[in-house]
Order: sequence, then C-alpha cells, then structure tokens
Amino acid sequence: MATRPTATRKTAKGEYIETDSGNKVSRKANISGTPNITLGGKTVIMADVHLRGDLTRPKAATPDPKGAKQSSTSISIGRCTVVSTGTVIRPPGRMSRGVYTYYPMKIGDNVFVGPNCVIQAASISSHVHISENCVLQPLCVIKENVKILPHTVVPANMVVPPNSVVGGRPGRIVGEVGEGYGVSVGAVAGGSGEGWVEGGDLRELVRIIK
Amino acid sequence: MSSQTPSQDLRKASLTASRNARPSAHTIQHSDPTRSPHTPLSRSVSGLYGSPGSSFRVDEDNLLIFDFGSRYLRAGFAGEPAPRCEIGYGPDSWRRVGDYRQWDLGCYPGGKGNRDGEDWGREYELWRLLEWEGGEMGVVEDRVERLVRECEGRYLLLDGRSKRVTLVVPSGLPRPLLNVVLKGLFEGLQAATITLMPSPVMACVGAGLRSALVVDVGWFETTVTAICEFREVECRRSIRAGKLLHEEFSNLLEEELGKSEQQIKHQFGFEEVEEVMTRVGWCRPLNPPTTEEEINSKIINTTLANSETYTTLDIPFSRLADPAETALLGSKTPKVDIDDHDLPLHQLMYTSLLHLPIDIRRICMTRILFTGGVSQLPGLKRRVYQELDALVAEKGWNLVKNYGSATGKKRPLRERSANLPTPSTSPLEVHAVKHIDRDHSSSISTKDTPTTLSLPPHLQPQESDPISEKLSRLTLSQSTTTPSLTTAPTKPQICILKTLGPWAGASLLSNLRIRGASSGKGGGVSKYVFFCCSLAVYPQFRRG
Amino acid sequence: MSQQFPYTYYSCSCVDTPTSLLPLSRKSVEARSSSDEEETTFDPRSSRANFSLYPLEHLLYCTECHQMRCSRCTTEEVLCWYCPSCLFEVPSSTVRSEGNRCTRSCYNCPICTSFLTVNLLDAPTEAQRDAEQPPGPFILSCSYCNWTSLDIGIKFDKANNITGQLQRVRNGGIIVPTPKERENQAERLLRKQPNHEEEEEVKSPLEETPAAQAPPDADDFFSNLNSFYKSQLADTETSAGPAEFNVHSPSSIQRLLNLYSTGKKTKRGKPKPMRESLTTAEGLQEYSSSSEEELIHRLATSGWEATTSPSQRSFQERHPPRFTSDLRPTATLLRTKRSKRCKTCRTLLSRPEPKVNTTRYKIKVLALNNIPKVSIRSLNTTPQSLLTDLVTISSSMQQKEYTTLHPLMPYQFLLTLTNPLFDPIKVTLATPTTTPGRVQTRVTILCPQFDVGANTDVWDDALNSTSSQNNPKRKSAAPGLSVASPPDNSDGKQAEAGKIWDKGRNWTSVIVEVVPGVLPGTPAFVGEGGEVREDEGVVECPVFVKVEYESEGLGAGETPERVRMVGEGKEKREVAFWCVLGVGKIVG
Amino acid sequence: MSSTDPPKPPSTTARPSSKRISTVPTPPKPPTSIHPTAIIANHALLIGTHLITIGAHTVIHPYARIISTEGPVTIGDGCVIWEKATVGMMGGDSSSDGDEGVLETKLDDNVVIESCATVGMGAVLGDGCVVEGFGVVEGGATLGRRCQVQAFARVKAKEVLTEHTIVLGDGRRRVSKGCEGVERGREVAHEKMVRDFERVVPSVSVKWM
Repeated sequence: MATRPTATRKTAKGEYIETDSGNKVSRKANISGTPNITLGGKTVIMADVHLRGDLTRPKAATPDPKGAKQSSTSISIGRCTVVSTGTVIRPPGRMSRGVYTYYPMKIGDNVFVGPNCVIQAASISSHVHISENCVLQPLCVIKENVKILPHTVVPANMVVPPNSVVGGRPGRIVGEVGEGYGVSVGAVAGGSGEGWVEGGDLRELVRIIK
Repeated sequence: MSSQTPSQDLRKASLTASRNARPSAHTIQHSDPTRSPHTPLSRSVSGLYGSPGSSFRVDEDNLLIFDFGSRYLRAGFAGEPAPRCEIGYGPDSWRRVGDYRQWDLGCYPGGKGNRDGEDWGREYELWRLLEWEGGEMGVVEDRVERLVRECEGRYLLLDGRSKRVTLVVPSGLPRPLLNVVLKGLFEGLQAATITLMPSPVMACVGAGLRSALVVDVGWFETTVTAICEFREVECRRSIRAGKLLHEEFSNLLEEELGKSEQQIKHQFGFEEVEEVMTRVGWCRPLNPPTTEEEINSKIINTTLANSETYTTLDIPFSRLADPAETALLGSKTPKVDIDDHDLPLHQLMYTSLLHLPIDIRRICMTRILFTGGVSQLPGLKRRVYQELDALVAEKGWNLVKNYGSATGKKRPLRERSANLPTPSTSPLEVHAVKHIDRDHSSSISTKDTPTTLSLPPHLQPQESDPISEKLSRLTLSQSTTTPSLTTAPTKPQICILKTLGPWAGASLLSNLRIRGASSGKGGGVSKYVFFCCSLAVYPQFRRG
Repeated sequence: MSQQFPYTYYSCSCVDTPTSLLPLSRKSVEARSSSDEEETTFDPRSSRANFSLYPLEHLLYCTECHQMRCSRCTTEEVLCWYCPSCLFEVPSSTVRSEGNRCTRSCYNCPICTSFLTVNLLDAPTEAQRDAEQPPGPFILSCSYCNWTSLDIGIKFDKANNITGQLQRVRNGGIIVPTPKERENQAERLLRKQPNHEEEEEVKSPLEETPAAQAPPDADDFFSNLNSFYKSQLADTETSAGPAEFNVHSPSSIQRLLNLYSTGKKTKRGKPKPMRESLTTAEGLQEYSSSSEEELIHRLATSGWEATTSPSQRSFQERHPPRFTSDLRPTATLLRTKRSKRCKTCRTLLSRPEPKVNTTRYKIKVLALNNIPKVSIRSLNTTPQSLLTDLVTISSSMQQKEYTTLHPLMPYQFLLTLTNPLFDPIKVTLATPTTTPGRVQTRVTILCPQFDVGANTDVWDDALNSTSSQNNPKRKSAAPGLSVASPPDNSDGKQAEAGKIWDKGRNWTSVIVEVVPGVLPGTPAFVGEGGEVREDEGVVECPVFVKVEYESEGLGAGETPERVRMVGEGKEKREVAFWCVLGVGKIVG
Repeated sequence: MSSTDPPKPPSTTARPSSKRISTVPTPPKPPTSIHPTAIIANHALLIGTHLITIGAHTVIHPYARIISTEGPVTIGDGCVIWEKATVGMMGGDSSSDGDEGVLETKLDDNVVIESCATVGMGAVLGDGCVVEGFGVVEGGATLGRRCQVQAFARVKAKEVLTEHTIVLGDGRRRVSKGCEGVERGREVAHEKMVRDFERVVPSVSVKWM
C-alpha cells in the first residue's frame, strides 16, 4: 500500500514525519510533486533529499494502457528503502516518438542510496547498495543485489546485472558480490550497533533513524 | 639420453600435482590411451571466432593455450588466431578480494614509484628471474593461481569438458617457476594434460618455418635463439630489453618535465611511462634521410592523465626515439663499455650468427623472426636490420675481431684460417657482402671487396641446405611475392620474416593435433608431451 | 579511502594445507601461519596475506570438512552463460564459437568501455518517426564519451544484428570475407596446386576474392598458415587430397611422429618432411621496412591523440591496434553463474538457480552462518554517530575516530563476536602484542577468553525485530543501541582486564586496547597513493580466534532444547582461524 | 577523501541552510534582466550584487544557485540549470579572481548544468555545453561550443577547451569528431525538454524581477 508523505499525522516535534505506514520523511527534504510520489512503507527520506515528482510524463502522451495507468506516478519507492542526505532523485527523460517524455522511476525494497547521489535510473531493483556521491545517468537499470562503489558514474542506458559490483568513471562491472552479500548474522542485531548489512534487510537501520 | 631427464622430472612433478586433482581426471586418464590416437568425427561449429582450425578441432576437449610472459598472460583456445585475453599483471592482481580501491576517486594508475628503487614496476611483473631463490616463490604461486582463475572466470568461461593445456614457455624458464605455473594450471584449471612448448620454436611454427633465428625482445632480456629443424641450436641473451627501455623513457620524461616552462610537480607512475613508451615511442633508422627532418621537428604533446593533475607535456618527436638508441642499440655507449651481458640487439644477433655452424647460420640468416612486446616499437626492426647489414659488411664472418699487429698479414691469415676446420670465412658472407654492396653502397666500407675477390675456389659450401635450395628454386618462379628469397642458394641474404608469435604458433600446432604426437611420455593423471624440445627444456632441469 | 573502517578480514584455512610442489621457503611459511601452530603469527602485511584474506561474505563453509572455503579451495562449474547487458542466456553449445561474447547488439565503447547504443544517423523526420522500422543508416554511439562508429567509418543499414554487420566490414567500411570464407578460399588455393610447381595460378583466385581489396591482416595469415599446415599433413598422406584427409589413419600419425619427434628420425626414413611455407597464400609474410616507415610517419603526423592508450588496447577483443582509428567496438563479454564445490571433499557449497534474473540459491552454505562473526568498532561511537557517518557527507569529518589515530596514544575498541550457531560457543582470542611490520602497534585484548550464547531460532528473532524500542529485551538484543552509547560509558563503566564488556543473547563484546606505532619517515608519505606505504599507515591487528563448542554430528540447525535433551552423543568441535581487524589509520 | 571533490554548495553540507534559503531569502536580490519566457522555479536562488541576465526559455530548477557577487552572470537562451547546481561559484582558484577586476560568467545558449555541478565565476561556456553531475568548471575557464564535462571531471581555471572537447571522468580530454546526425537529435531533444518544462515547472520569475 502506498501512502503519501502529505497524509501524515504530526508526531512529536522530531526531524522526521512518520506516516501511517511507517515512512519517515525528513522535514528538511525538498519534495516537489508529492502527489506523484509513492513510498512503500518503512522508507526513509532524509534531509535535503530532492525528489522531483513534478517531472511526470505528459498527460497527452500516447495513451497506451500501461502509460495510462502509470502516468500519475513519477517516482515509486519500495519498502525499507533509505535515501540519504543530499541525494537528488529525478525521473529520467528522453525523446520517444517525437515527444519528450519522463519515465517513471521505480526503486525497489531495501535499497540504500548513499548521500549526495544523483539518481536518474530507469529502475533500481531490491537489495541494492549505492554508496556516496554516485551518479546514475538517465535510463540505466540496476538489478538485484548490486553494490555501487563510491564516486561511480553509471553511464546512461547501462544495465547492471544481478550480484555485481560496479565502480569507476564510467562505471563498469568490477566484480561480483560474495554469496553472503546481504545476509546478516543470526538475523539479529549483533553487537556492532547495526543489525543490518549492505544489501540486506534495512529494517534495523530504518528503526534507529530518528 | 638427454630428453629423458626432463620428462622424468616433470612426471614427478605431475604426480605430486595430480594428487589433488579431481577424480574425474582419473576417468579421463583411463580413457586416454585409447583416445589419443584417433578422434571422433563430430565437427565443432566455427562461428565468428571459429577460425579454420575449429573445423579441425574435432574432439570434445577444451584445447587451451597458455603463454606466461613476465608481464602478460596470454590465454585462449587452440585454432584461434589470437588469444582470448592478454592480462597484464598490474597491482590489481595483488589486492585482497573485496578491495576495490583502484576504482575510487584519487586513485591514479601506477601513481606510486620511486624509480631508482629496486621495486620499480615490481608489482607489474609476475616474477623476477632468479627470484625463486629468494623465497618469494609463494607469492608467484598465489598470483599465478589467481591469474588462471581470473582469466578462466572472465574470458574463457570453460564448460565441464576436460581441459588440455598447451603451455608456451621460454626455454630458460627456471624449474621452480615452471612448477608453480604447472601447479596453477593443474589446480586452478583442473587440466587433464599439459603440453610444454618452447616459445622460440613456436614462433618458428607461427611463421611457417622449420628453422629461424628468433629474436625475442622481451621485458627482462632479449634472447636470440637459433632454431634449426625445430630444435634450439644456440641461445644468447642480453639485458637490453623492455625494462631498460622503460627506465630510459622515464628518464626522458623527467628531463622533459624539468624543461617545460610550466612548473608541474609530478611523480611519473609506472603506467604513465609505459603509456608514453607504447604510444609514441619509436626508433630512427641508421642514417636518417633528410625527409624525416620535418617529422623530427614535430611536437608530440603527451598527456599526463591524472584526474588530479591534468597536464600536457610537449616533447619533440625526435626525442622520443632516443631511449631506443640508448637502451636497445647502445649507440651512445662506447664499444669498450659494452659487456657480454648487455650487447646491443644487432651485435647480439651478429655474434650468435657468427658462432653458428656455417650451414645453420646460412639458414638462419634468411629467416630472422622478431617476437616480444618491445619488437613492436616502430622502426626497431628496420634499424636492427640496417645495423646488422652494416656489421656484416664491416666485419664479415670472421671470428677474429682484431688481428692487432698482424693486420699487415691479414689476407694470408684469412686464407689460412679458411683452411682450418673452424668456420671462419665462407662464401656465404662474402656473397652477402657483395649483395649488400649492391643496395647499401652507402653503409659499406669498400676494404672488404678485395677479400671477396680473392676467395679460393675450394671453399664452396660443403653442405647445402635442401630446404633453402628448394624454396629458393620454387620462389624463383613467383619472385614478386617474396623478393627476399629469390636469391640463389649460394647467395643468402639477411632477411627478416614476420611471425604470428609463439601463441599463434602453439595454437596452430595443438589445433592440428600434433599435440598427440608423442603422448606416450609421462604417466599419471597428467602427461607432459614434449614437442621436440628436449634441447630446449633440458637446461632448466639441471638447476635447483 | 580504499575501505571503510573498521573492517574484518578472515584468513581462509586453505593456506594451512600446503599443496605446493616445491619446499616452502621460510618467508612463505611465515605468511601461511596455520591454525594448529599458534606460535607463528599471521602477518597481514606479508605479500602472501592478500591472497588468503577474504571478507566474511565471500567465504563459504564446508560442513563435511568443517572448514571455511574460499575461491581458492573450491572448484567451480558453470551453470549458465548470459550477457550482462541484455541478460540473454546463451546456450553452452554456441558460447565458445561466439568468443564468449554477446552476439546481439550489445557493444562497449572502445574508448571509455561504457555501453554503446544504436542510434539513427540522422534525426528522424516527423514521417519516419512513427514508422515501426525507421530507415537507416544506423550508428553505434557512446553516451559517455560521444564516440560513434562514424569515427571508424562504419554505418549499419539495420538496427538489429549489429554483430553480423560488423563482421563484414573493416574500419572505413571495407567489406571483408568472414573467417569461414577466408578458410575456404585459402583451402581452394592450396587444393589448386597440390605440388607447388605452378605458382602463377595462385595469384589469380586471390584477385577475384574481396579480400584482395583489403590488405591481409593477422587473421588472414593465420588461416593461410593453418590451411598450409593442413595441406602439408595431407600431402604426407599417400595420394590423399586435402578433401578426404583423415587424421586418425595410423600412417598419418606415424608421419606426425616422424615430423615432430627428435630430428634424427626426421632426416631419414620417409619421403619428405613437411616443408616450409613459401608464399603469402601459405602464410609466409616477410618484413618490409616500408610499412614501418609509414607507421612512423603516421605516428609523427597524427600525434598523441590518435594513438590508443594501453587500457584501450587491452580492452579490444583481438589484435590491439596502435591508432584510435583502428579501434573496434567491443562485444560485451558474457558472464556465468557458477556452482561451487569443496575442492577436497567435493561437497556442493553453493548452487544458484540457473535463471539469469533470479538471485536465489538452491544451495548456499555460508561461512557467515557457521563461524562467529568478528566485528570491531571504536568504543566512543554510537549507532547514531555511525549513522551520521553513513548518511551524511562531510568527507573530512567522516569516520574521524578511525582515520585519525595518533601514534603512541591508547585507543579502546569494542570487539564483538556474534554467534550464528545454535550451540553456545567458547571463544579464545590470541593476538601478537605488537603487530608485525615496521609500524609496531601494540594490541591488547583485555578479556581473551569468554563464552558466547547460542543463536535462538528464527521465531525469536522475528519477535525481537518487530518488538518496539521499550521492550526490555532490547537492551540485550541490540547493545549498540543502548549499552555502548555515551551515557552508559559515562556512568562509570570502565574497561577492566579479564572482564567482558557486555554480552547479549548470541553475542559478546570485549575491549581491545590499541596503541598505534610510529610511522617511519616523514608524515608526508601516508596519503601518497602508493599501496605499500598506504597500508603501512593502516593499523591491522591479526587476531587468532579459536572456537570450541559441542554439537550433534548433524551440526548446526538444532534448536538448543534438542541439544540439551540429547545430552550424550554430542561431539566436541573446534574451529580456529586467523582474522585481521582493520581498526584505522595512523596520522603522521 | 580526495581533492577532486567539487566544492559543495552549502545546502548539501549543512542541513539547515537549504531550509533557511527556501523560506526567508535573506540575501539582497541582485539586479536582474529576466526574459519573460524564462522559468525560475521556486526555491531557486539568485544572489549577488552584479547583474544577472537570463535568456528566453531558460530554466532554473529549484535549489539551483546563481551567484553574481564578483561579477555579472549572463545565461543565454534555452539553458537548463538543474537543482543543486551552482553558477558563478566563488573562489576555487585564486588566480581566477583579483587580477582583472570584474569578470563575467557567461553561459551561451542551450547550456545544461546538471545537478551538483559547479561553474566557477568568470567561466565562459559555449553553445550547447553540458556539465554533468559533480562536474566542475573552475573560474576563468573557457569552453568552446558543444563541450562536455563528464561527471566528476574538472576543468582547471584559465583552461581553454576547443569545441567538441569532452573531459572524461579520468581527466583525459577527447575531441569528438561530432556526428551532426546525433547532435541534431540531441538538439531536438533538448529543445523539446526545455519547452516541456513550461508544463511541469511553475515559474516564480516575477519574484526576482
């Protein structure tokens, strides 16, 4: 179920506004076009994050069934996803059939987006870890269980296959994540203060964000 | 018999190696004796990469060719014209798993380097020769193991079928290193058999020849190997090779940087120097014609690419030919300083030709092959050719360098020496001299001409080479294609041929199933098949 | 910064079982310190260490050998081949013949290695736009560095099957024959003249073939040579043309033997040896200085920008060119999904599902779930500070408690062992008092021996994770949140020797005191990209972990109750390994 | 981390700053001449004392910052300045300011400044230049037409790039031959995109006039 950060009950004066479905949206986040943004629940939008929900595909676009259904949403983010400070998330646009169209961006569950990234991907699947200062150029596709190293530039239209590590400028596949990627020990918080691991279940992380 | 020793030694090695080979290998071994002579008839598809060979590769095995250089690993499938991958041993092959620092910002290619230091470029080499005494063997072992795994996992992507490896090794490879490589292939690749091929011979095969003078300008050293009928007759080495050239280039860059008006603080990394060397390095001809003046005046602006300090350095094109002069041709160093271990390329070739038996020398003269990375340096072949010509023209094939006080009685001495059994002067080089007179009248001193005239008639070549005769007879008819060989058998001439390189040679061979030729040798799970390399491999088993 | 501090590396046990053919020298013995002989300490700086150290998530576990398994001590089997960019699965039959590369339209930029897209050469007009199949010509273009296939003079008439079209054209749009044609042609030539007396015939077929227009490249020579050798083998065959040449006739084998065994035999006892190749059609190529001259000229005139960098050369598929105008777009290399087996006992350790798009595993035995997780962090970090490190960029401030260790100042770190097993474990830690290497850092584990509780089964965890903050159990469940936060530090909780710092249900944490050593030389050389020096600034403590526990033969997967019920019949197990704790960086 | 990090606009480093900017634009409004068809989104920030000229159909996105404290800033027609981009960034290189008194930051037509990119004060960008995310053009640099500064690439102060130069992420330069077909396609796309902003981005340019 998707709720909008606008439909929130004011909690105690904290940095975050928590929605019914447990989304935490910072009061200092810069969100435009809120009606076109859906958050899956238990998702964190931090301060100074730019969500460009206002960049929607034109209503007059060719009314193919999928488009007609989707056209209202421009950014949809899954569950337990954390978007860190200073990140810009903007639906990619390009020419299609003579009209300039923005494609709705889909971000999966348990995705960690590091600070100061610029995200214009077409889609980001679940359990993706994006380190700080990454640039995902328009219409790239990130599959499951991918780790993106810091300062990576994922070039436009690139498809990153599952279980890979991406790095470099321009980004290329520089390795594979280990079999244990995203598996946390004993599924309970170890002593290290984070019960979560990269690419794993981010509930623990979401919980300690206050 | 000499060829026994290596095979036995290797068999010992193979047994130890095969102890932890997978069980399936045993089954292969059992089926092997029956299988090796004949071949199933299924033809494998030959697509984009299927070269002509692939239609000949008819068995189910993976026929792999590995060529471990000291800087690069070349690996691929038999019957293909080029290796699938050529992996350099950069610092990345030293890193821990999960250490991706080279991809982060502020990490520049080969950023480190105190050039005077011993470890300059250390991590770009798979091994230092004679290092195996220094106890660093373990590291080489680890790196080889990782390299094999990487190149299998990224480029070869082998399926479950049994793997037969042909390993191209330089003849002088120390045995511990060979052992490490074999271990890496056996364990990392689970290879069923490994066939050893000496690289000079393979270079020969890669040129379609049976005999040649193979000049391998490598990284550590330049080796000149005389091959006759696929056997190594003689091998000489010189340290004038890639490494020296590399150092010269880094010196050059340092100087130029100092000259440049823009004051840049820049520490040249290994890779930067290498880049300049491989991109714009060249070698000027023996006596440059005036036409190249305008070229020499040209300015090449090289880029020192660091995302931190992006600068361009302007270097006159002619300067870029200097390192080759000093490093490879030693034209700057006076003759007296030149030692036996650092002979310039042309002198190295000359001496090894000089010390060859006459008949072999005559065969090799007409078949000089250049291999090795540095031989790609533009103009190097031409220069060496000219130098060699000049040398022969000047010295002839006289083993005696200097007659000292006897210079007056030079001719009688020569004539007498001609009667001696030792090959001193023969019609070959005399005619060669004549020939050179024809086209390089500039570079020849005329004082040798009298000797040519005064040649006693009884000094005709005792043994004539059937092959060169045949081929010259044949080539007479179509002289347009190979002008080099059109000379009559009595008039051989120094002539450079191209080779596809050792890797391609091995690829040709094992693709034609010559691999199976003597598969009787060596027992155990893994067999070593020696391809007429008894001479070649023998020395290394005397060591250690 | 290469790695995020703090980190833990595990030394795989496969270094303990030397399989080397050659006697190990002292140095390497030092490096491969085994778990049984504690006296030899593991040196993370030793040149071999890098090859045996792994992050925990890269390690598997063999339940038969009760050893962790790294990529070195496992064998791999390819399950499926697929193209990483179009995610198509390639059947194993065609993989190799296609060069392990994607044969659809997946190409990488020869300049910058990024992904190439097929574009229309000219911007489509209104009319063309709506047409399903827009008319060509098309080009490959790189969105990152703006390289287009026009730079090498190649256009395509169709938007699909780029590979097929590329195969046919050389740079500059010269049409070339496919390797197959080349082979046929070469064979035809040689068949024309079984004995090489009339050579003038050879030229004529060369003219009519399209290859004549293009200068022959290495591949041509290779195929010529190849068919030459074949014809030679055939000629040695008595009166058998190349057409019906069969390798497995004993006589030909005999001939091969004669040819390539020791030269004595070659000299006598057979009609004629395989001769050398003579013509270009037979792969003989002689060197011409003119080619080098014009190469040098081109080099001088076109200059630096026109030449290829080493990385670009190595990225090419074959025949690395010298000039950028000779570069070819590189077809995307295929990737594989592999299953892994233990090298010693052949047990299947991991087997992913062969479908390209799933990330699920049929079998996956992780070291993560079988050996305790060793994690370390600075004592004065709280989850909140960790969080702010994680989610905010203030690069200078980031991780300062790890990256600014001052020499000869004591620092306290919290070393936590988390137990994934369902049996309580007894842990013994050991560490050299000073780290090996030039920078001698003093390391003291205040409490080297302690127990760690068993991991409870999944339901407890589920309850825990969903329980709210004020749940009293949380204190023990997640100490990071409450215990180690500054208030607790301040209320007189002091680290004392022999006492553990804190423990929870399946984890225990102890204090490690680290006194960084002094850096040799000037402080300048810490940050200076050089690998060795850089690592010298990094404090890495080797720690030997010995874990003892009693469990059933069945191994893990038993609930604690069960184990207790059984009582006898439990077997004592011991797992021991070295790990390396990267606690931070010394500032000069 | 590394010196190649572009100087971040304060809004990214310190959380509160952006908030403050968005609510109370304390800094004095600079003198501006803004084309009526130009779009200046809400929260876009223009500060400084010198004249800021903005051409037709140019779009300044929210939280983009145009600084004219050290000299006039001129932005041509059809330019796009994305969020968190900064034009007329001060300092960066000492040589760029001081010596000659007033230097003008000039963006020609159809220039695109991507998110988090920085254009130093006094830089001149030719027609159709693109500065990708985190790209930096230091003060006083001059880019010919159709230059492209890739992500994390940096053009040093006073540097002059000929047209069609591309600065790659690893610092290397490359002059692309420039295929007119591709370029025309890009132009068309750019133009459509710019036009499309009229639909999606509400303009508050009157606020700055």
